[in-house]
Amino acid sequence: MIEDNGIVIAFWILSATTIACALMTAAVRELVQAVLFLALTFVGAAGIYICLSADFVAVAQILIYAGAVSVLMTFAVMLTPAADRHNSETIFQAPALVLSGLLLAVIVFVVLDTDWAISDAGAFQTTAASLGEAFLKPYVVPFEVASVLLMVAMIGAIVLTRELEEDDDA
Amino acid sequence: MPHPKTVTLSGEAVAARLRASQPEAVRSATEQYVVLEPAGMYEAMLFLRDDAELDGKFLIQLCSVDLHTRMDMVYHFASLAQNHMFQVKVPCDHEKPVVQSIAPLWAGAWLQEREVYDLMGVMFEGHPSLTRLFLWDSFPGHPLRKDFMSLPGGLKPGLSQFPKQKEGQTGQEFRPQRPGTGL
Amino acid sequence: MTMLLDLITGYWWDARDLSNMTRPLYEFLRDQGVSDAGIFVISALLGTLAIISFVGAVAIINIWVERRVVGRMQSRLGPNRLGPFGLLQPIADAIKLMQKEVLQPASAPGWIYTVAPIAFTVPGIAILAVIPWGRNMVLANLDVGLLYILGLSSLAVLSVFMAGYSSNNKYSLFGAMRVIAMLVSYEIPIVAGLLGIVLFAGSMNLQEIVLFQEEHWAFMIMLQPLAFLIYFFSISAELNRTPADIAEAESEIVGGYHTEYSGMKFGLFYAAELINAVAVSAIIATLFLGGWWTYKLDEFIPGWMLLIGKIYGVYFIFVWTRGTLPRFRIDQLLAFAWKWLTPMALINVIVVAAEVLLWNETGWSDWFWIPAIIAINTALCVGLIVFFVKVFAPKFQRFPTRPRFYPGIDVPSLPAVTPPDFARKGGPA
Amino acid sequence: MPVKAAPVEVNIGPQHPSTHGVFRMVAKIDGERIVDVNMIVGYLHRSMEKLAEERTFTQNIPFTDRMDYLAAMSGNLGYCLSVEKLAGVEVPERAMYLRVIFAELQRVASHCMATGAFINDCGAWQTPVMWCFRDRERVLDLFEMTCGARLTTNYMRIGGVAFDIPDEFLPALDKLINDELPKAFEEYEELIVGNEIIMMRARDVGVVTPEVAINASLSGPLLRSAGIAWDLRKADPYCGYDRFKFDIPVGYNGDAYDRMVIRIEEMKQSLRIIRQAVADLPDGAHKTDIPLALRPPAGEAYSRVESPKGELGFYVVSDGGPAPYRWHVRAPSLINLSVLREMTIGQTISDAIVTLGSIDINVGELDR
Repeated sequence: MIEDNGIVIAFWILSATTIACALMTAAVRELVQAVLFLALTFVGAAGIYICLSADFVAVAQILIYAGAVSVLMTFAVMLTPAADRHNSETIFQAPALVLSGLLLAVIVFVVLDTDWAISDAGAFQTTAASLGEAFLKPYVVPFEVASVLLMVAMIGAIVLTRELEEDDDA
Repeated sequence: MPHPKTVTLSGEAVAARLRASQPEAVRSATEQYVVLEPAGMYEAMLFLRDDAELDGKFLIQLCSVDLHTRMDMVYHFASLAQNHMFQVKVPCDHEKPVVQSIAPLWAGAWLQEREVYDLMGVMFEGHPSLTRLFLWDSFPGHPLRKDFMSLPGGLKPGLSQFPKQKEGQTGQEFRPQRPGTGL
Repeated sequence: MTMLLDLITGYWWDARDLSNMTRPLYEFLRDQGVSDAGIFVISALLGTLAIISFVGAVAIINIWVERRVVGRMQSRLGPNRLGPFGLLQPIADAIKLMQKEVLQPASAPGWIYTVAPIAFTVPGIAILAVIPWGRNMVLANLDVGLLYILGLSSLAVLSVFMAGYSSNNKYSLFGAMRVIAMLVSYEIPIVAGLLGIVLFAGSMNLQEIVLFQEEHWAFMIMLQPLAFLIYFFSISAELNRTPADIAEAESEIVGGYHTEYSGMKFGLFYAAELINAVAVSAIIATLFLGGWWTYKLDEFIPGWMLLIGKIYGVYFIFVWTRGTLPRFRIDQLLAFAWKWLTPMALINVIVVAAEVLLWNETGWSDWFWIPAIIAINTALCVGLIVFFVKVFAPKFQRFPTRPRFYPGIDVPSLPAVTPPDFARKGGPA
Repeated sequence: MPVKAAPVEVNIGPQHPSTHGVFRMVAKIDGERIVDVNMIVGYLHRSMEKLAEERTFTQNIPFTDRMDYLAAMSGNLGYCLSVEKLAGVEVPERAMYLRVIFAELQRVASHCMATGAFINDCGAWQTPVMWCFRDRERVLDLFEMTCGARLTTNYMRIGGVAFDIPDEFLPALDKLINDELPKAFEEYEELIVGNEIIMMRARDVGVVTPEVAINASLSGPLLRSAGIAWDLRKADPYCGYDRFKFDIPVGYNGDAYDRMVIRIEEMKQSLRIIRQAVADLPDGAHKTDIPLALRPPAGEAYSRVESPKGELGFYVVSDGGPAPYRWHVRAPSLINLSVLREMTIGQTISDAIVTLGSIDINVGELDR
């Protein structure tokens, strides 16, 4: 009774927060504020994961997205040389609008089209262990491919940002 | 071999050495100091710095003295390797004092010339950034000059008599006080 | 002795485990007809209240502890006027801070500026929720407790960035940038260092980690000395404590991110710093020093008291380093994270993985493996540190720490130099 | 694609924890690197050189306290020496020894302060400063015992010193220089000299080469750190410094670390000098009687002493009147800053603070 109601209330609060923050991310003119709203969005999504008793995913969401990714984004924004730190009017507004409208349509279509069946498998006891097993047993190849991809991306970033002349600070 | 104690070179000796290479540079010389011609002072200073015997590589200090009728720039040089020092003066006009800057020769002169410009109003030709050092840019006048804020009633700057000295006293009546004795 | 133990065991007055108190509460509420869910909500609220009051008390006490201990180290007295031994000084400080006017930079984004100190305080409190205080005495027994801690501690850094960015002050922005750079670097050694513990305990649940230490009769610091050192240094960097307090570096960037804060907003930063230090001390005490378990001692002394004792032991080390060490430069600090701590932590993880694998596969008893692992890992710790110091320690041009002595003057006749170029273009722009 | 940002101007000072007074550096910073430094001084300018022209020679002594207020005795001594040179006043033996004792005590006090503040600039959280204050206070206690003042002592007089030492001074001095201070210096050495963090922070930071040091008229520990054994107490002995045995500590690299080590060694050498001076302290008058209405003959004199900051010189011109016609101070704090720009450009902002701390400026003397 109260369990169900509690979950429902929590879901609505979290959804409202997440969506509001997501909207603010797009609406706020200042990039750093947008990143901060984005971090809040991530936290809201993590809350929704907790409602789904996926505690590992929720905490990983906070650790990686809210903690690391948004920090990296702020870092990137702060390092942008001589860039206007405010969202200004650009010619890409119309295509962006069209694109996001299409995306919304696709998502709505998928949501309406899906047959939302409730699984009877029951919750995991420890999600972390199950996830680990899944990564290292059935999905080991995609997992490794993803790590190789990240490695390549990292090396590429280093090569791109490396100064050609010898830098004086070691 | 450096002297065990700093030797003050006489002005005549420095003048003689300087005249040997630049006869026009020296205006006069006394026991204490050499007076240089303002026109050729930069080359003379360069000689003072780079000469092996005079070796004035170390600029001890520079300052200026307002003598009411003219300004004197006073430079003290030393050779650390030979441990001697000597004094050089460069006179300049009182109303529009301009001398050549030695900041391109000594890095230590950079700030001191700014100080002299700030407080005495001496302009330095060739100084990289001749701006006021201590006072703000809009400060009126140069305070160390004797004619800064001319005093009313014929009073002169400086102390003409001792404090508490009355008419007819020479000032010698005042004795040193001895603490605790009431004397 | 045993009779006395039997007499108190399990009853609500058995203070060794405060969770015993919840049983009469549970029975009372059930008799009143409250449903199980209601009881859950009420007990959760009570537990949260306990944690928050602990945090409040800690913030008040630690101001006194820190000032007093540092005062002793600096050969002065510290606060000693208000109340016995100056104990009331923090309260007077708090009253003063509340009365002060809160100034806010006019052009700062207001909501970030206001939210930052609050957001900075929350993680420290929230971390304490998963700390096990006794065998049954844990507010939120999360299976991913360790990850939860890591995630929250990185959120605290984000709020520091918010404070620095919104202050609209160059010094604050410097502090914010330094914090971000430091977080990006130090998150890796922290996570990699703690991986070894997870591998040993086979769980990220903090209670499980404590139980692992109890089962194998060894503190984790013995099994993982290197991880302890890595974690201690990295977390002191994240906490902004010397030798890594570059984010607020008083002598360089005045106060860093909290330069523009005043009144109780600054007070929140000040208190949250102490709360975070205590939260981190609690993590270290739980992960490395056995938590509430201490070699049978926890049967006589309540485990939570032991834990508090350990927390303050670790906290004292934090205060000690703060009172003693100078600060690194930021590039040195980042280089230390990337070139020293990260490789060390990765080597540590590999060695631990091999050990755990062998331990599980051979099936030999703990009496062989625990001393063996302690020996191997201590040797690894010492060996790695010596190796890194020998190979990677900074080389200076020449290294005499003593000056030369001359009985008289000695000046070589140096060539005349023209002054450096700066003098030509110098002066105000 | 190198990351380049527009330089940011940051004001370090005039109100900043590490500028040792109201000194202001305007630094242009690219990231953490300093591109350009401009220094702005004068916040403490009191125009002492002008004020001195309206006061008698004796009345000017207190001004010298307030120039380098951390080394008031050295300022007193330098000024009195210059007026004595101008007026031809002889100083009794006992006064010379007392001057040496107090000048060296003042050097210990000033170097204590400089070392503590320097380590504080390296980021230690107040502890070294407090420890150094503790030892400085012990020295100031002796000043208070002798002349009643701790900071602005006004102790030296033209022709001697103001007061003879009280009876309890020598036992207290003996305890200080033979017991307390050597122990304190050992503590400093253990804590500071071998400290790896301080080495990392201060080694190869703020380097001056010997050529530039001489060209920029640097003096004091700054000059000695560049490897030049130049100390006016040896090179141009005043007050009978040639009677005492002591060594000049000289650095190798000319960096901030060397300056700090040199200061610590100089404090030890100062204790050595004080021990010899106390052992030979002659009896007799502590002061020559000069007329208070001192009218030195017209002329000029330049005399210099080795103050803790460097070469402190006084150039006095007299026109035969009761007040100096012109009085110029060669302030080491100002002249040592001549190459601050060159020393800091290219370093990080943290290093700039360390460099400034190692120069050991005193704004009272800088601005006068």
